[in-house]
Amino acid sequence: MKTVVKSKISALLDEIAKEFNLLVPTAGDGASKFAPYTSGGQVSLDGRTLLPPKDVFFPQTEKMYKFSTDGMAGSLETLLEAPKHQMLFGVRPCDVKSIHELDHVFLTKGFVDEFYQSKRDRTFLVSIGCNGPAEPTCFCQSMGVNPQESDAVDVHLFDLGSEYGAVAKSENGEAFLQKYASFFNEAEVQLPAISEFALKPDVEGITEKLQQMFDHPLWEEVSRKCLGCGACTYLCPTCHCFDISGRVAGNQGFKFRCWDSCMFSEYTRMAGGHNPRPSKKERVRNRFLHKLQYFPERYGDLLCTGCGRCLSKCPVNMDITNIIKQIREVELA
Amino acid sequence: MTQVLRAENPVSPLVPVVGKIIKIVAEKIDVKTFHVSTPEGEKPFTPAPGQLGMLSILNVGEGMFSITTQGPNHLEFSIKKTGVLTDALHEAEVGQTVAVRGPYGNGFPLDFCKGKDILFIGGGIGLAPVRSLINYAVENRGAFGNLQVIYGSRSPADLVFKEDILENWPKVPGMKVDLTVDRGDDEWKGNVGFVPAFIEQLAPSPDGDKVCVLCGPPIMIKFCLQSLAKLGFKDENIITTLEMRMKCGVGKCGRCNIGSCFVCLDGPVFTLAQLQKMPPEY
Amino acid sequence: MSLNTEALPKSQEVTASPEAAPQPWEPRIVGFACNWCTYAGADLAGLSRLQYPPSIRLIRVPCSGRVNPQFVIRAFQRGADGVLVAGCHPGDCHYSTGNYFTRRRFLLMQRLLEYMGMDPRRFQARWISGSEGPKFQQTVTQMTEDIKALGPNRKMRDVE
Amino acid sequence: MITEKIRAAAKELLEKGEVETVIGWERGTFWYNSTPVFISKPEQADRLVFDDFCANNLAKYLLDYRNADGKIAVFVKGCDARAITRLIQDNQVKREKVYLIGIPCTGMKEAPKTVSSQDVAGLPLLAKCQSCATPNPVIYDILLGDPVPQKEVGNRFAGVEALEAKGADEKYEHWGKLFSECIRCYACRNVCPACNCRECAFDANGLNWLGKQNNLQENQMFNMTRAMHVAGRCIECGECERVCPMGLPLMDINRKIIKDLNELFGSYDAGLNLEDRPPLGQYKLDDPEKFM
Repeated sequence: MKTVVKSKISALLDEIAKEFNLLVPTAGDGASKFAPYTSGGQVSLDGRTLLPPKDVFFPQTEKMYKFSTDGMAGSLETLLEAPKHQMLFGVRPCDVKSIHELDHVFLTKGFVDEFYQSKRDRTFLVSIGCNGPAEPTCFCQSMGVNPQESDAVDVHLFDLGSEYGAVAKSENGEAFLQKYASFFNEAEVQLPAISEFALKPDVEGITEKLQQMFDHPLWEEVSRKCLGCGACTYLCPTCHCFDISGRVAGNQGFKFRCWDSCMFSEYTRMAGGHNPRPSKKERVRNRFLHKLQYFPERYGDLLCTGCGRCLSKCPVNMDITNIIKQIREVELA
Repeated sequence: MTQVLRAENPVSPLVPVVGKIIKIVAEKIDVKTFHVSTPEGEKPFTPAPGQLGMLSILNVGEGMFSITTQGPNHLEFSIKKTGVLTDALHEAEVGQTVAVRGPYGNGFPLDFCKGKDILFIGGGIGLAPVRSLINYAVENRGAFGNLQVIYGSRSPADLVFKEDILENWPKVPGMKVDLTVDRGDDEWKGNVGFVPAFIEQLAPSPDGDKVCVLCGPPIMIKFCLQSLAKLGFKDENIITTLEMRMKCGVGKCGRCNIGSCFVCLDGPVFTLAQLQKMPPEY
Repeated sequence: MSLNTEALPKSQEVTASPEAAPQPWEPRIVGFACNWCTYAGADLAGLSRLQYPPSIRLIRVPCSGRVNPQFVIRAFQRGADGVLVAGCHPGDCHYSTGNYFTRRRFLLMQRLLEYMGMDPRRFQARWISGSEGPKFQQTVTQMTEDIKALGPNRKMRDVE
Repeated sequence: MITEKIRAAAKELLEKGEVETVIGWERGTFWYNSTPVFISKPEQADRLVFDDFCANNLAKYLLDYRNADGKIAVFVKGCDARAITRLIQDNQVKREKVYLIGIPCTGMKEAPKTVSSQDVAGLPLLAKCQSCATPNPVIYDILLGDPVPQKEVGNRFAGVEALEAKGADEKYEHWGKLFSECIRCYACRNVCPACNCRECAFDANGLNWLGKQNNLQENQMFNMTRAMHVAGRCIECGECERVCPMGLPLMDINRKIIKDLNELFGSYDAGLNLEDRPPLGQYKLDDPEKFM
């Protein structure tokens, strides 16, 4: 396997940054997130970022088209720019999985979302494996993610302690390793053992079980402590619901889409005032059923990658692993 | 019966094309029908009956509406005044620039309906989505059996599409239109009473695999379903359309889901048999 | 999201139409005027042919107490260089006590704006009665002078 | 042990049928997560705990029980009790519909870095608890345990004063940087016991009080308006700051407002006394008029 010592990574990133718009996990003053690489900046390749990388493809606010009006007349123009080729470096396997789920949503079922696709197609993915839970709240292994290795990327880096072992996962990845061959050595490597995860929710058969639990009192029970904020959905790497709204200034304006949260009361409220999900019971139920039943029914995958961000930042410790446990404990008549 | 049609848009299914209001018909005090075509006078896109269109006034907002019918060069939206966008639409005049995108949703199951007798039931503005199929059946008269429309509104003044229900449709061979109002007035000679009771009174027969297409306020639907069950209509043959808040129209933005179905993509047309398998969250 | 206040368009560019010759920058002040006193005072200033700078855009409100702190922030966002809230003198409120609440609320608001990095001179409140046309004239003139000295407001401005 | 006492108290109230629900805390995901729990059967009372991690202010949940038939029992620390006093003052909660079980509180602890070390004593107090001025509940029906002595908290406005001393541009940059981080998840609003509007202005569809774009301007609008809306009603429980996923120092804004209210209209601490009226809900004829 090709290996690169960790101390050489910043030199490698400097080189890459000459070619690509390079995004790396950054821990600055604020929350850790993927941000443009600056030489000597605060790159943080340990653990996962607080903010998931979804905004690289699906920004929190994204302009779609602009318009101008003149009395009754008007015109519009699409604002879809092809971004520069970019590299997302240091994505953890849980987040790689989440990008795969976002691909399902934005690129399949009859409609392709060009705003997402234009960025997705131009992004080179480099993942870094974990040899165990990066945070106590991690549970990716239980959600079918191999914490050590990702396949749906261009290049994967194994964490071998003092160095990374690099494997190309695509043709572009091969070319990349060729191009930067001077940074790598060839070595026999032994992958470290994966350490024990504290949280191990069992999702075997959960979709089928939930199909019979829509009216179960469990939802009333678990939703009581929810505050109805959007912290879980905004930090979730897979949550992808959005709103389309506009901004008008005089006779000019633009329409944009922005993240929205199914936990907000106005999310499903219609113009006449009717709301199909009027209280937090329905909203919490929809969130968890979407993750564990509806999405698997529609796309064949759970909409949770076990990154643990929601349960680490939820103001009231709403814990999806615990809810999964409670679902399992329910005895259906 | 899921038929997903690709939106005809140049760049993205989320970006509309510019259109123009070419005619406005005041149906009743708070309902107007807007005829929309492109600035060149063409039809923005060709929807199947029952499909939806996203209509916007650029500097106000966007909303999903059923396309109540179409002509060779235009689409028609019948819109009740309920919020910010619909208020602005009601203020608009002929010539107003709008933006449209679509068509979205599955539409009515035409192949399933063809060759069968059809009973259309509408309440209030609920006739709007049904009208797209009625007009399709009228235009393709030979492809359908007998047609019957049962339509009710609160008062004679609240009846919409008066030209169709009073003039056009009753003249179509093999087509019958029965009207009822909750409260009559001095000039009203027709039936007075709620739609469900009127259905039972008319007692249309479900024989010959008759299909019933139903749309109206939720409370009316609830009681109509009971009446239809009494008359012996099968759940598979009762078809209705649903309404949910929508933003993208292409099954991505998330909010219009009922279970794992998206109303904007897999709906808005569902049979009662399908609805019974879905969570009652609409 | 960026904090680059330098990236903001120069106010001249915003106000001037492309054909016209560049005009000297004039402040834009949004004034919330109570219907019963200040609006009448402004009316009197007009009737009396009192000259004051055309920098003020008056918005009539039923009472100075109607003015929500959000109005003030929104005005700055949308391009105001200064905001004035004006109403009846204490004791004269058409609704008896509205302006007493205004007084507390906007004393606090002004300090919060200052804490957020705004120059407090950009946000003013005044008591102007229906008979005080000259006071309205003076207030607008003075505030325009002050803001001219401060220059265009770039803070909290909506850059999009 | 306090946990035994609270279990016994809850059990007794439920067994006697005095209350329909007890709101307390239970063990969450890990030993350092204690989370709100709602107990309505006596046999569930053993789920209740009171430890060093019961940071959640439970007062907020009373808004969910505005229309409850029976009484609701709530465990209250000093800050929770102040929040409930405020809610009673705002007519959001009726005093006779709540049963308050007071618990003197020495402060809650930060979560440790790892799950394994169970050294509770070595953990620092939460920021919000370090400057707590009311460790003992100010309103209760019964008090479990003995009142704890008030700590020396020093000048709680020191941080505000340091910021005030900065130049205007420096301040603007400071806040701009922070507000740019805000993801507008509204956790601060939703956790806040002073945010008790039935419909928040920011949720009102169509009125467009706040654009949905996430940008500095709209984030400034949100954060400043939120602070103004809780002015005079903030009880300094610090929950907004604790729950902010981005770690924004929101109490620096709330405390600034409290400091100004004290300076302008006389000393006032929200939620200490049922009879007090909030400073922005009243006026004096001789209020300062400096810039009017």
